[in-house]
Amino acid sequence: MIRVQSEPFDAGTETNLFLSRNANSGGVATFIGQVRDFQDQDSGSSKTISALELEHYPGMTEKELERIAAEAHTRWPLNDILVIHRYGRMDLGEAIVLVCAAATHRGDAFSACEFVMDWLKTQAPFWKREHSNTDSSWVDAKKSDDTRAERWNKND
Amino acid sequence: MIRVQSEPFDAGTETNLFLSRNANSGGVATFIGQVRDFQDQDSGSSKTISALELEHYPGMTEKELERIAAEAHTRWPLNDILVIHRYGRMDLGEAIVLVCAAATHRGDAFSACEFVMDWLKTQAPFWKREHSNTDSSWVDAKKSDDTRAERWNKND
Amino acid sequence: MSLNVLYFAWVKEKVGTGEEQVSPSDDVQTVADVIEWLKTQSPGHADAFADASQIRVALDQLHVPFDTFIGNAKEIAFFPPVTGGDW
Amino acid sequence: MSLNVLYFAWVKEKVGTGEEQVSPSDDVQTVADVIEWLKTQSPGHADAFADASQIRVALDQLHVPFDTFIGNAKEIAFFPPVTGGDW
Repeated sequence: MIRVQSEPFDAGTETNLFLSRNANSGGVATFIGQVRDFQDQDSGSSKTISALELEHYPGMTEKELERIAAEAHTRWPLNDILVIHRYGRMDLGEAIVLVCAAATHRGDAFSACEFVMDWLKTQAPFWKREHSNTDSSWVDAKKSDDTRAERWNKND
Repeated sequence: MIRVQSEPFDAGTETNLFLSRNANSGGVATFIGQVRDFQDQDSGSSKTISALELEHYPGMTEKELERIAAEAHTRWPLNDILVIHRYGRMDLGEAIVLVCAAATHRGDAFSACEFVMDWLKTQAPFWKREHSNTDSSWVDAKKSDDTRAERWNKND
Repeated sequence: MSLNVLYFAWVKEKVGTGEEQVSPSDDVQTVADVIEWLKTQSPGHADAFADASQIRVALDQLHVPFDTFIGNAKEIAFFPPVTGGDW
Repeated sequence: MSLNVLYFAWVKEKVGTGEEQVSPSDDVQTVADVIEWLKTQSPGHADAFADASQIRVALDQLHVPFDTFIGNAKEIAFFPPVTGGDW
């Protein structure tokens, strides 16, 4: 199931719902990406990031996420996949994305979950803008995301 | 943090607590193993499994899990690891194990979470007994678990 | 040819609008042709497409390379490489 | 030598107890020696250790191979290969 929404969601509640929908799967791997508290880590920077905003391409986003989830289903024996992704403005500590993959064998669940995250990061049409105390600016794409996504091609 | 307990735990609530403890980590990978509803899948079998029981080695279990978590911390830059593992009798659909790994980069979180699960499955002293409508019996270890655990040695 | 053109993120800001309907001449056949044609429409367009290596394209909501023919597509979107959370 | 011996899972069931205190003679020096000595203690012990390839050992709560010397260890545990959930 794919959900793209601006409203906050509760990662724990969604995980529990996914678990009970998949009582016939032994293993569930999940990934949660949250707006991290930058101040703790980028202590060298004078910029204080207070929020971030994700613009997206309504319609295409859903299609891309459906396509990525379908691709995961063709690659691994999975019972279910859930992707919840937010857009719009988000505050520190809020969940941005939740991916859950349910499978009989944990290796399949882990691989599918990581695959969905890697493809999502390079192919789902989201663009991040950081709001700080001084300005707001678009964030550049990361080469490391391309590298991670490409790993999944090599194995074909 | 390591917790070994006979009481049921709520995977979603524990995940949320872990997320809020790790607001400075962008990414959290988790794995939940639950007592799956066997009837849906092993339809060829006449045996109906109703519950399972995990015996463990009090004291050593905690030490092994601490050792595995510490090993994960030496291998990947992680902010936090949580392992909750139950022992005793568990009903269908109940969570047996939860592993959470928090990191700045998702690849580290995924690897650490999968590593902890793989080592846990071969090294943490748990023994599973299945209760069915006809009998109860100890479950044999799986060769596939050894193979998965050994992968982490090869990369050293 | 009649195309609905969408712009996102800083491409939208440079062009000055998020959406416009365009009708280039018939010799505009590929994505690359559309980009060259759009660059002539305003200084904002020219600025947005000045470094085409920074532009990604979706045709009818599918990622495509620049040499793709427009064909019967109804919608084309231009945007920077996608970005998400920090992890 | 005085050792606290623990048994788990079907090893415990075959031996008939989960814990016992033993004091083998001084020529019992390694884990393998302890196993051979235990096999002489009762038919249940002999049955539990009949196929030693199915037995795993922890010495003072650390996994060890059969050729490990007991040394000053206080606790030895015998059990089948560990097992967990289905996933």
